[in-house]
Amino acid sequence: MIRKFAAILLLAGIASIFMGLLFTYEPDAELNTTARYYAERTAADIGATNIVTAIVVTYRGLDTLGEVTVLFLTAAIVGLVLAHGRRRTSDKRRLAPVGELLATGSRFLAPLIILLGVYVFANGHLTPGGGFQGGAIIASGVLLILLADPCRCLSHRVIDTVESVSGLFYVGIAILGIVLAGGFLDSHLLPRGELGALFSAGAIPLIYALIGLKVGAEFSSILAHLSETEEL
Amino acid sequence: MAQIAMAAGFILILVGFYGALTNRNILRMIVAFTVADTGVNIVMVAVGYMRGRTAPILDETVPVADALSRIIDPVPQALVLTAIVIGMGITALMLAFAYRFYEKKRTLDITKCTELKW
Amino acid sequence: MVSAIVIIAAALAAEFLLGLFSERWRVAAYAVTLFALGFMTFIAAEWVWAFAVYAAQPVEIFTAGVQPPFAINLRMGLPEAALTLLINLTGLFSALYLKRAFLEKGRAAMAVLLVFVMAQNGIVLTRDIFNLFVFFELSVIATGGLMLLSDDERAVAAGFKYLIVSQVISAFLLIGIIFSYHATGVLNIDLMRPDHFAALQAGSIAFFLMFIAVVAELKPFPANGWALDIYESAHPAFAGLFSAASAAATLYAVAKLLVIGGPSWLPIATGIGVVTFIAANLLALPQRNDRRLLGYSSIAQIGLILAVIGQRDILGDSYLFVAGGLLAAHAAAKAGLYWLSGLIASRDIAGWSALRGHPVLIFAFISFVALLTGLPPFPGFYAKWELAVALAGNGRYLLLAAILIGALIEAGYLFRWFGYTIKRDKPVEEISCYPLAVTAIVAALAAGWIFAYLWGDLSGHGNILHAVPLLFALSFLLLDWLPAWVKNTIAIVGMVGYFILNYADYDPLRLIFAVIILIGGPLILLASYDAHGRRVGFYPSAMLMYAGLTQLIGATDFFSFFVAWELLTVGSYLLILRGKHSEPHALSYIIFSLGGAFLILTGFAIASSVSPLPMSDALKALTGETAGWVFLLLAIGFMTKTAAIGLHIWLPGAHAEAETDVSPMVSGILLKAGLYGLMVLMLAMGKQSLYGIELTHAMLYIGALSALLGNLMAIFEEDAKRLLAYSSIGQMGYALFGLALMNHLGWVMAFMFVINHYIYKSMLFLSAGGVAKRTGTRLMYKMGGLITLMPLSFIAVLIGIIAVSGVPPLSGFGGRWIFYNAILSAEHRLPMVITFFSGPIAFLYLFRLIHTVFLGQLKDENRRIKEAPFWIILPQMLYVGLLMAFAIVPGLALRRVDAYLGQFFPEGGLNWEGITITSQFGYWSPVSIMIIVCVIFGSLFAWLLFINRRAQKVKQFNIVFAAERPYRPETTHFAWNFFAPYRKALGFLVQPFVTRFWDTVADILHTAGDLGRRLYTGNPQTYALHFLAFVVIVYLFWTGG
Amino acid sequence: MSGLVLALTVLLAAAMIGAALVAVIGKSLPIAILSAGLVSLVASVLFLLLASPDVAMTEAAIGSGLTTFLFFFILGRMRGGEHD
Repeated sequence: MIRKFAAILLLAGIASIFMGLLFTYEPDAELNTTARYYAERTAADIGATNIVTAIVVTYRGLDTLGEVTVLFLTAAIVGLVLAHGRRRTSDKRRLAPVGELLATGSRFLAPLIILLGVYVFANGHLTPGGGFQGGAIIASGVLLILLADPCRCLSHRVIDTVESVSGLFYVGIAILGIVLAGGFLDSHLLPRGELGALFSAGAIPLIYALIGLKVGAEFSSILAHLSETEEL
Repeated sequence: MAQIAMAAGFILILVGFYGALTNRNILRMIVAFTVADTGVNIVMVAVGYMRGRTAPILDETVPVADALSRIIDPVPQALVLTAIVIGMGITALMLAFAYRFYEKKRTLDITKCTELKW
Repeated sequence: MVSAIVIIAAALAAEFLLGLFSERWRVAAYAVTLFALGFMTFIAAEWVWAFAVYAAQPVEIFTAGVQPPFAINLRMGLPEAALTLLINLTGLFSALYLKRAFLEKGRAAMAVLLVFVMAQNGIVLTRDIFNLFVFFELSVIATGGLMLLSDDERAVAAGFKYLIVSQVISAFLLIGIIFSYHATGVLNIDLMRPDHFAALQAGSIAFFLMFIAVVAELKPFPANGWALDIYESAHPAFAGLFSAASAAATLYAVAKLLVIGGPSWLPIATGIGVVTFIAANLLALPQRNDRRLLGYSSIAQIGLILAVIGQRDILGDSYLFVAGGLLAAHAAAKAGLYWLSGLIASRDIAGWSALRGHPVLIFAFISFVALLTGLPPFPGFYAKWELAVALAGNGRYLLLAAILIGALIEAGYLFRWFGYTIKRDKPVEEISCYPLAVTAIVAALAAGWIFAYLWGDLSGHGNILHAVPLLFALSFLLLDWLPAWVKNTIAIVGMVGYFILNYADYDPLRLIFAVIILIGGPLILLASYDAHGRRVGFYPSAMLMYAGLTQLIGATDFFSFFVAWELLTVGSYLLILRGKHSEPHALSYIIFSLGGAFLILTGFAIASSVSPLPMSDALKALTGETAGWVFLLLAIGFMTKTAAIGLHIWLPGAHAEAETDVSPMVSGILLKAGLYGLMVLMLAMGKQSLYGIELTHAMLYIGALSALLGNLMAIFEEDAKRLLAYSSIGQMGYALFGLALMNHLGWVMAFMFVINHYIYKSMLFLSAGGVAKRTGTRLMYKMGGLITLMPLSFIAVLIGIIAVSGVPPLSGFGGRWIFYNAILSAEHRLPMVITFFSGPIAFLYLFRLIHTVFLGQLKDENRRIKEAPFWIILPQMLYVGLLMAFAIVPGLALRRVDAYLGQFFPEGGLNWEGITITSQFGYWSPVSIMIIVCVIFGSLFAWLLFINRRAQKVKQFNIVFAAERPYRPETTHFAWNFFAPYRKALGFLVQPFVTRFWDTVADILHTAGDLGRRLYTGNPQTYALHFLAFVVIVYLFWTGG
Repeated sequence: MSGLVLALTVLLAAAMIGAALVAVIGKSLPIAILSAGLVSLVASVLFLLLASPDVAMTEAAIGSGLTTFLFFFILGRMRGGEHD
């Protein structure tokens, strides 16, 4: 009870701070310095039509690299946390196999879902969506496989390899940016291409594809780790 | 409109915090945190919104030349993308910790993890 | 030069590469990890080298080939290079330490460590606030992950708590960032300006949120419960890394933020820092768990550094030197201490006594403690000095006082811990000398000393480590494997040699002290030949004390004086701690000494901020109220060392429990340091008054009361060495009284006491020590009749007490004679009367030394004892000779002093013609007095022998068995409670009021700490609430202020 | 048009807050998890209104999709834990 009271009291204090923000907030009438630069220069400099993608992959690429690392780290730690209590596979209770319909359906659907994911990240520089969304969609494909066939042990080896190789390529491209272009993560490694084309915007599609693969692998890895836990 | 969304975001944050700080069940705490995270994301996007403009994607309706006057600020969106993914990562991690906690104690009561204190 | 971003890229590449390794190739994965960390360290080191040696310009690193603020940029300058080097190096050694855990947990754990280290690098390097957020999140998650490396099952819960609290923190950070972006239009730190935030209220709230969230990562009080749980349960290698590296990175982030916030935020940072510093230290007091204690201390140190960053407005450019010094010291010490804790099985601080028998580790431990408490020659000392001068110079006395009080509490628990380590029973379980762990600890130790050297070179005061006496003392660390007698010879030769080389440079006042220290010291060291074996640790400590004393009398500026003061304090503390039962006494000694030292520091800081002149000139130049305050601070500080009444409670135990040859050093020599300080002070400043009270007048009373009460306490003492110790309080009271008279004769008398006290107190302590060594006890009623068995000791004691009590013909009488002359010319009657009466009281206790110890009935158990060992007797006999010489020709030493004092007190000097000494009231002829006394004594003695020639010797028998055996046998002994009647009359004067007062202070602090730490319930929700409360409180302060 | 969008915004905001309250205060844990997913889902519609399709997609896929799945995954492993 005291805790609830204290929480309410303190949150009231926080609320008053938030109100200070809310009531003095005035939307910008014009784009500010940073946004103006992006609006004016992205198409010409980077060659991506989706400005958010250009920011995420190139201008603020270091954030994204960090973000990918967050997922990588999370997957690794989830593995560590759960590895502790996991028993050997032989002890695993065999679950009743799911219905034929579901198994077949998922076998049919999963590749399509994964394909959709690939589509989303491949077009990230043109349309909404990109590596993260695509990665999440790929992971949901993997999820489907896991749900349809709980006994199937997803190969960690494959997931880890995809994750590591795409990560290494990502870092490699980033460093190539220092050597060949204007700096770390500069997407001008590859030609800018024609605005709006699939193969345009320099290295962005490549990087976003790598991000998509990596994120997909990381989400899948988290899911696979969780799916291998014992029921308590 | 931005203000309404922003107010809703702030309320979600407060509601989420309230839930996270008063529920004793760990899973409920984590659920409450995801609500608060959503609230933060809404506030961030709302800050970048500009009335009467469209998404920062250049296409037939928004030619390059008009971009300056037609699109909204893309930066908050880019930041929110990062924030969402990080939030998801932390949620997954907390869930794994919760599982480990339950495995050891057979309870999800947060008040039972006070061996370390003072 | 490799670009700094490669540090981050290398870590990322390595961790992704680890994913390709099969779980079976753990050793290879470990090698990759080490290689990556080594490479990162190398890059950072290369940059440090470039900035430090070639004075390179800071480099901006653009990502994406675009200028900021449109893309993220990093910066590599000297601070960044130094911090990344610190972080990566700590990371590298932690990884070495963690080898076992890594090989057990696999490559994922190694990847997490790499991410952690990378994130800290990123926090330091980035100039973009959202990027800062990303690295913070990485750091949080990696911390949660690294908690899994611990063997402690509770670690998982601690990591979870951190995740929960950081969820709340990061929500605030994100909102702060987005509104800051809205207010400024950029995310780049360098392009945000304070006026951006000041213009809009929303902007300033946004900054507030950002600031408070980043500060929360510094574990401010009270929002720090989670951090303590992490510190307590983490793997020690990681706890060290967490304490050193993440604190360094986060502090730098706060410093970056404060630049954009503008000066109005600095006081808030200082406030948070100081409150955290004091609170964490207070809560640490009742702590027994070593790692949690270190956690509290970490939090406190970080708070202190935050406070220093908040004082950037007055520190100017030197803030990097001060904050950097504190940070470097903190990092080396905390990493080292946590790594040490990994070797020890017990989690109780007393369990650290397992370290005994490993001199290198003990040396590492005391070095770490010294690093943390800011003792010379470590960087924290320079930082403390600069900070104190800046604070005093700008009138921020309250802040200075708060910081010093916090530092004193911290020193209290750290030295208590060290005392436990040296003195408590060794646990059964040996330490595990895991080679990689020991490597890491030695690296931290080396880093601490390298920092000491670096900061010495960077400071404007000259490097402490260049002082010859200190180097001489430190060289004994390397010689400690030699047998004791070899080291003793080296020590004696060194000290005498130093005196011969330098004696011409001393003025008469200093010469007296130099002789006592550099010739008197070796004389006492003769007794140390009695020790056998290697006597590990004795010589470094003793020489440190002598080095401090030597540097003290050579010091001409405030800084070097204070350095010397601290050195001699530490050295003597270590020396006193060697005694068998001296643990609590050594602790109270070091606490009082450091407290006194802090007062001196404050006084010096005020004085040197007023005038840049050398010490005495600067003191002279002070005027008005400042002068009064400086005088007061310094006088109290020095009187702590002379154990003036009220500040004396450390002395009896410390002097009595010390080893046989240490007691004379700390009593005969060390006490003079306080007198020397007082003399320097009073010669420079003369009479000062504050609020209408003349301070020297107050000192007269203190001196008189010390003389009276010190002597009174001595008469009720059963323990021979404690008796002598109390007597020192009285003797120092006389000297203080003499100085406070502020006339010529008073000062001559004080000098007389300086010399006399050295001689007879050294001699008596040696005799008492020799007797105690033979009889196995220091309680006088257990001795008796030793005159025939220990005749030489008897002679020494006899001569000693004649000298002390001031009866003719020995030099004590000379002292009295000058004293009576001095008070005749002074105007204050009451203190004079008090002092006058304490003379006869001295005789009461001195009499017991002869009567109870050497006369009377010999105890059965003592029948077979022999005279004290040769090496203990030898110096005593030399002292007897000295006393005789000094009694006959006091002018030998005093003449020049007298003449020298004439500069300061032109009137009332003595006339030293021929063999008589003439004052305005009469004359004193030492030689004729000696002859007269000898004739009287000789004839009386001959007559006694004559009438007792037929006296029959009677065997004595034990009366104890005549009736019932008493419950406490000593109560039947005639010498027990010898002065019981006086106790009835005067006992009220010696009630331990002062002891009770200080005990109460300690109790209150302890209780406050014990109650306060209950704030940390262990429940993460409570911790999150603490954070919210912290936010609201700071917000209220900010808006209200 | 603008009025309609405004009304829709208010409606979405109200729905979110309602769902959030259910998620935080409601009795049943599975419903709480679903409500939290619903908050995310409604938020992603709101993001669309706020002209942020990228964020909307991400929130829908990650915030309401994957996260909810994760919760149920874990919840499924801890039968009985929900009642603490």
